[in-house]
Amino acid sequence: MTQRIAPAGRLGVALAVTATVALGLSACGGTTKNSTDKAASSAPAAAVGSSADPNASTKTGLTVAFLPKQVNNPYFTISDNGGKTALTTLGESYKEVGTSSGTDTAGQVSYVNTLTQQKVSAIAVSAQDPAALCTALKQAMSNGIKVVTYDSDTDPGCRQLFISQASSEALGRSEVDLLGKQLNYTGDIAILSAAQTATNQNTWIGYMKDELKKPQFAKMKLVKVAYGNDDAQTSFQQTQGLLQQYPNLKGIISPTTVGIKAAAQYLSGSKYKGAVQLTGLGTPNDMRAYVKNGTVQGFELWDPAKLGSLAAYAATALASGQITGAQGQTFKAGSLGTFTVGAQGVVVLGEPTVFTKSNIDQFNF
Amino acid sequence: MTHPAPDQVPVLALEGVSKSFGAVRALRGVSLQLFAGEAHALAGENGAGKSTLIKALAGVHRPDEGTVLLDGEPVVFHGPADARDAGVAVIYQEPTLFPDLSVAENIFMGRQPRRSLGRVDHRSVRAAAAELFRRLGVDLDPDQPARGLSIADQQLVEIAKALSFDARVLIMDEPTAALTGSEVARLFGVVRSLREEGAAVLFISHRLEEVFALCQRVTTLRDGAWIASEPVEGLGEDDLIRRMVGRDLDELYPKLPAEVGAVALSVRRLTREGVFTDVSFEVRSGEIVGLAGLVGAGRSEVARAVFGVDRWDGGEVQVGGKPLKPGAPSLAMAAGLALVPEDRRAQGLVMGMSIERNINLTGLRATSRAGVMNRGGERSRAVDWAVRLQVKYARLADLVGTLSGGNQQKVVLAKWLATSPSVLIVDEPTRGIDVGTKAEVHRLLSQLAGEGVAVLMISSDLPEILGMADRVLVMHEGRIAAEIPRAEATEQSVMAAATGVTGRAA
Amino acid sequence: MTTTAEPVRVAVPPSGGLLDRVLKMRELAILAVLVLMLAATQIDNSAFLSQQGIKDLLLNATILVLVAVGEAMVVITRNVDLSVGSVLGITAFAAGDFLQGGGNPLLAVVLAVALGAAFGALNGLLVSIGQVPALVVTLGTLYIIRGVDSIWVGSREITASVLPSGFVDFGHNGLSALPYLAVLAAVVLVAVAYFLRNYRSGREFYALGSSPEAAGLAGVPVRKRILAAYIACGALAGLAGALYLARFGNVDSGTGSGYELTVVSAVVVGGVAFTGGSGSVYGVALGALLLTSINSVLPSIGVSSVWVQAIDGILLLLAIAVDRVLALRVTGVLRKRAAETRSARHG
Amino acid sequence: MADTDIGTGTDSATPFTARPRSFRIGDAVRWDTVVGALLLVLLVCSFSFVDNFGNALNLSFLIGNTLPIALIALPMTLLVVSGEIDLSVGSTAGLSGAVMGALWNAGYPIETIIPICLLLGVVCGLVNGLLVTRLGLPSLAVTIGTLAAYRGIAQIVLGANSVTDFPQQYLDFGSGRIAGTFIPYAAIPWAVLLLVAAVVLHATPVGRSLFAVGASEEAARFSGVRVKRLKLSMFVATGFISSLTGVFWVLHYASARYDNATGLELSVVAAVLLGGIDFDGGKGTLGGAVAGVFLLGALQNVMSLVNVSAQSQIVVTGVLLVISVLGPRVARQLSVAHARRRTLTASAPVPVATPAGHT
Repeated sequence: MTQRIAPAGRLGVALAVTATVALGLSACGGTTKNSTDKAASSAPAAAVGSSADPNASTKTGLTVAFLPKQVNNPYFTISDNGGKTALTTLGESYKEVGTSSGTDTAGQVSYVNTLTQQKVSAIAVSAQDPAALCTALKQAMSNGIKVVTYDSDTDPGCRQLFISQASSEALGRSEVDLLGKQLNYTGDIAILSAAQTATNQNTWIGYMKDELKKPQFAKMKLVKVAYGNDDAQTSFQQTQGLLQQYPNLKGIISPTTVGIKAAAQYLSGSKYKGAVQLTGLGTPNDMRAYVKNGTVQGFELWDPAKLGSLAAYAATALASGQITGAQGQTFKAGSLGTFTVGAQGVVVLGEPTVFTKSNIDQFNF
Repeated sequence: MTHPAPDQVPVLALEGVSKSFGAVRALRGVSLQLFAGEAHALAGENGAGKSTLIKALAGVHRPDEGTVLLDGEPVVFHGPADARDAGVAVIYQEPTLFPDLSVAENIFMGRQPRRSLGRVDHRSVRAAAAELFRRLGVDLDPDQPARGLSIADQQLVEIAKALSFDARVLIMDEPTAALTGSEVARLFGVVRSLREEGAAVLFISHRLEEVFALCQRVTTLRDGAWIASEPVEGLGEDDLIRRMVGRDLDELYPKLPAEVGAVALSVRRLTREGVFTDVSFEVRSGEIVGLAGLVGAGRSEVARAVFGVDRWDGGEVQVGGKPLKPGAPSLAMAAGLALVPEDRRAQGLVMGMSIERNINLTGLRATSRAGVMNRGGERSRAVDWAVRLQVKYARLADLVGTLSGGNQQKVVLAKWLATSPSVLIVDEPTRGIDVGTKAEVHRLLSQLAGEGVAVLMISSDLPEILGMADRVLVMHEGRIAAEIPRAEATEQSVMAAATGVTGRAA
Repeated sequence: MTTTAEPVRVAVPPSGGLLDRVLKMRELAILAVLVLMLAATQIDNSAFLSQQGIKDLLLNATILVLVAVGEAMVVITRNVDLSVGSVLGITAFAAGDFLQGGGNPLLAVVLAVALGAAFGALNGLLVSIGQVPALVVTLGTLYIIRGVDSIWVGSREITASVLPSGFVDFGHNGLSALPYLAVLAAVVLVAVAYFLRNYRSGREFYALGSSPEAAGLAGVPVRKRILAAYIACGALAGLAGALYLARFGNVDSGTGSGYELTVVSAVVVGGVAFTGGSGSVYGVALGALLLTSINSVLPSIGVSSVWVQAIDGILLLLAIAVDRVLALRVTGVLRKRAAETRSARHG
Repeated sequence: MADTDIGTGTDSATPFTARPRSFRIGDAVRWDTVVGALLLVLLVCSFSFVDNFGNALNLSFLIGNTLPIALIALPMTLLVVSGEIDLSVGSTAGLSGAVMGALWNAGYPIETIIPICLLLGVVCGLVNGLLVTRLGLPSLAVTIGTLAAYRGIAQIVLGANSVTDFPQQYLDFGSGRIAGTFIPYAAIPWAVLLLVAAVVLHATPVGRSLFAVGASEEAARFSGVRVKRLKLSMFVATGFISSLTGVFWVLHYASARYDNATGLELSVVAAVLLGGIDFDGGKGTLGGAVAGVFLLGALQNVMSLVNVSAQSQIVVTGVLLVISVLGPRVARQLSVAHARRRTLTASAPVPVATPAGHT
């Protein structure tokens, strides 16, 4: 009586067969990237239903939920608190939820779903990924929830308004100009970015590269783009690597508050302090010690609190039907003044402020 | 060689000690006295309660009833460490050492001599270990790691450990099973010198000639009960056997003659480097071939290789005339081979599974239709074979671990006989089971041979080999040393071949 | 008192400390790979081994060495502690919070170590009392401590500006190429190695990992030793937390997350096997140095940091494969030698 | 007829008695029914007290978010029952997602890409399986190594970009629901796989052999079970399902990134252990594992709905994990001590302080 166990032989064979059959099937043509590459839905989703009525009264008792890229991140805490103060002045209720890691798209999607469940009036979200939230955000909008993105945008079709801190172009180009002045336009420079997949970082870097093509930057060469993944230790070691790989590096641009802080900490503790210029986007409180000890001459940022409150005003205006997100519409944002909706539903906060030794003490965020 | 005066206080003693594990009553009201300077033998069949008694003395088990007396005073050992601190040293047959640490550290672990600031004095640890080995007359390097030591050397390390804390009681559980002639002589030398220094020795061995050569007093146990304690002098070997076994031999080894058929299993020049070399033998259907030899002679390794658990480097195995591919137990089973392994608890049974599932582990495909197992078929197969082998169990779904040793062995046999093999290899079939079940197993083996099954029986129990085997093969250090037909097979002739001292007196 | 049995004298080849020789070989192998890598990088980029370069290499390794040495003590007893990353994070913030409130730096370090030891005791109690697989319990405490850390810290953050400058300078200054932190880590490393080599309880860690049953038989207090190993591991993770604060000057609620896998890799690459009872903390320190140097070598030879994680993983697989082959060969040699001596003895 | 097998010197050298395990089988079943009951209680309470938990939309979100863990929990249960573990499942999923994105950018048709990704999963499983079975390396150390290696390769393959423009009908399958019900489309293949896994584990020779190998590998080998081949195929199945989960992840979140499914392995291990699968192998049921997965999933969904912060959710998961493992063992120790005390009442009632042999 033979007793042969072919335990998982059959399982293994089954798997291989399904794979090869599917492979064969696909030989006869299939949906490829170019066969389906109709324009990604670029038009901003118009607010459902009612046309804009600019002078409709602002409703009260709305709930606006802030969903930052990462909870516990000081930059977002300041901006969301800005939104909170704006909402309380308008008599709305404020709520903040979010993931503890900056690259947990699955977590951010589940939060959007939860907010849709809780039927909040509007969501202000800083997206970790341009497309990952789309299905969830569209679901929210189809349930009548207004969606505003701030700080980091999604595909235009997945939201009604994008509150841009400053035009990406202005940011990208101004950081290069700032560094150029500090190096009087000569020497190799490098960029220390955040996560490789961070959309706003990549757009700014694009404009930086374009700016460097201009004649006055002829003698300034971008030698490397390094990624610190918005983690202090990795950014630290990346800065080290940059300086070791390019001993005669003259300047570093770090368009992320985490990156610039780590680079400054490294430079101030090494022999490169003062020899290598550092600029980029940073908060005054973080950078005050390094501006004072001469590691950093100047850097720029917008006021995150203002960004948060503008997002709050925009969301309330949408929820009260004053605007629908179409180009040209205007809405009042309390003390910030009135703002008009630009192309593709983008509302720009304004020019970034440059912080130097002289004015850094006037700011506290 | 002084005999202990009757009023002398025993160093270590047990008084009316009983111990049971669940339903199994291992010891029933046993008393035993160990006197300084005296070697005391503990005789008894497998499963008579010897090991439980040792563990009671060594503080591993707490007796359910009765007391342990140290120098006449009742004492409670909370663990092996208490017993060791009281001067009791135990040498198990397969010692438990620290494989990753050096031999010297094994000896002094937990008691290393220290120098200033409480630091371990490695130099004196090494020196003391070397001195102990010199005293034992052996050349072991103190820095040698314990991993890879032969069983004989491992035992030497345990004995050195006993010497190192000047043990007042030395308990040795079948120490000579793996030793060659000269190693046994050396061991006895050490025991004698320890006795002269006043240590009490408790010696357990199956080899009665060793009991008579070394010990002054012997206590016999049977089925967990105390039978007798008497001086060795004036005691005949047969009286001792009768006390141990309680019935005469042939009732224990009911071997019926069976007509021998064609060759069922043939092994040609089987070799596995460093383990066994050039092993050739045949087993015919209806024949019981005994495979004798010392522990570590390579018998189990040959069985594992033939059955396919281990690969072999050279040679050929044929079952029923067809060659067998190496290294695949499932192919061997398909060819009609079955192996009841040496270690029942680790190899023979899955302790965490029920009786029913253990029996069916060899017939998973047989009891399933279209790949899916059917409960009914599985249950009936298990019940059928459990009843046929008279396994005493409450419910088939009970864990096999709850059964007694004898019943567990029957479950292993049931598991393999259910595959109706043409060749059955049994490795130490009756180790650690009670006398009653032992006789049943022997009757079963003899009955199987009668039905034409070829049986290869590996055993270290000489009476079992002599009682059951039609032909006796003896292995010594990985080679077949002798082939002795049943008529000429005696304890002397087999032991001579087993210890490689062919011709010369052991 | 001589034994009556005549001693059998057979010249057995002096095997010397075979055990130690194997261990030394293992450590030398890591050292060789490390030196080779650093030399190749230096050839490619001369600024690599500059004074600043060496200082940075040592600074990067100090934190990992401390945590890996603590972890090694636990792995030697055949257990594991996955919660070290969370412990590092919470103790770093605790020290920072204390300093922010004007506490003196030395007390802050002591506080971090004590807090770490407390979490270590929690792990030790859970593992030794419940006799529960250490991986699962410490996976649980990893989550618990990380959760408590984020609830307590919230979005607060310790920045360099709030720390006393002396503390932050201590974080990156040193005597020429030798940073203070590295000296401190070296002192701790030598102390632990000395304890494991020369103290009874240290040897009992190895005994416990090599064979728990034999340890019980030899009277080793199993539960006490496991508890001690976890307390030491927690304390060292706490110390590493304080040094992290000094070195990076920036701690938030995410500090240390995911660090445990790097620590376990350093321990395994360093030659301490999961089966327990073997390996040395010096090997682990070299393993940690090797892993962190890769993070510095790659950027400086222009390889993008994308490759770092893949190389770490492959290095770990190589280390355990080499260990396994080495172990098999050593056991073979030992068995062959035992067989020779035996047959030689009574041929 | 006394027999002293248990703990005899001749059998196993260790004098420690084998832990009396008479109620282990009962104990394991008991634990996973406890988890099943907990899940039912949680669902009933949430339906009634937690507003907008019960509607179709939220339930589909719950199932959608828990599906990746539920998918990988199936092969992981079989693997843990056989006494092994695979921590590289999250990275395998990430790698298959990254390869899917890279090939899509290179213009390959999606019908070719998906089988290639599944084949890639099989290869990842093979690497783990061969290292564990042929070289005899511990599966924990191997899969920590491949966790880093596969994630690193994913980073190399896809690097900076995230691919989002997959064909709409696939995206709909990934995230859509069967009209009118709360069942996501993707739940159907999962249900099929659950059925297959349940039958394999509990009703086929393969499953019975897995339990035997987990409980005592040597005894299984001596009974003719091909242990190496069995474990290898379990690793391959885990790799295959992980890559399938990677494909589902990309379609569900409409974005292929190298860091997809980071940390998924820890959630799967937590859920499987919570479901009563014994970490040392040989015990546990698939029903328990699935109950564990959905208990964790439902708990996280409910906690977010009642605005419990993400951080405290982490604490709850950690506490549950420790209880799921400590609970049965401590309970057993109490009953063993109790049983021993009962048998000892005859003689001096002295508590036995046997040194704790560390299993």
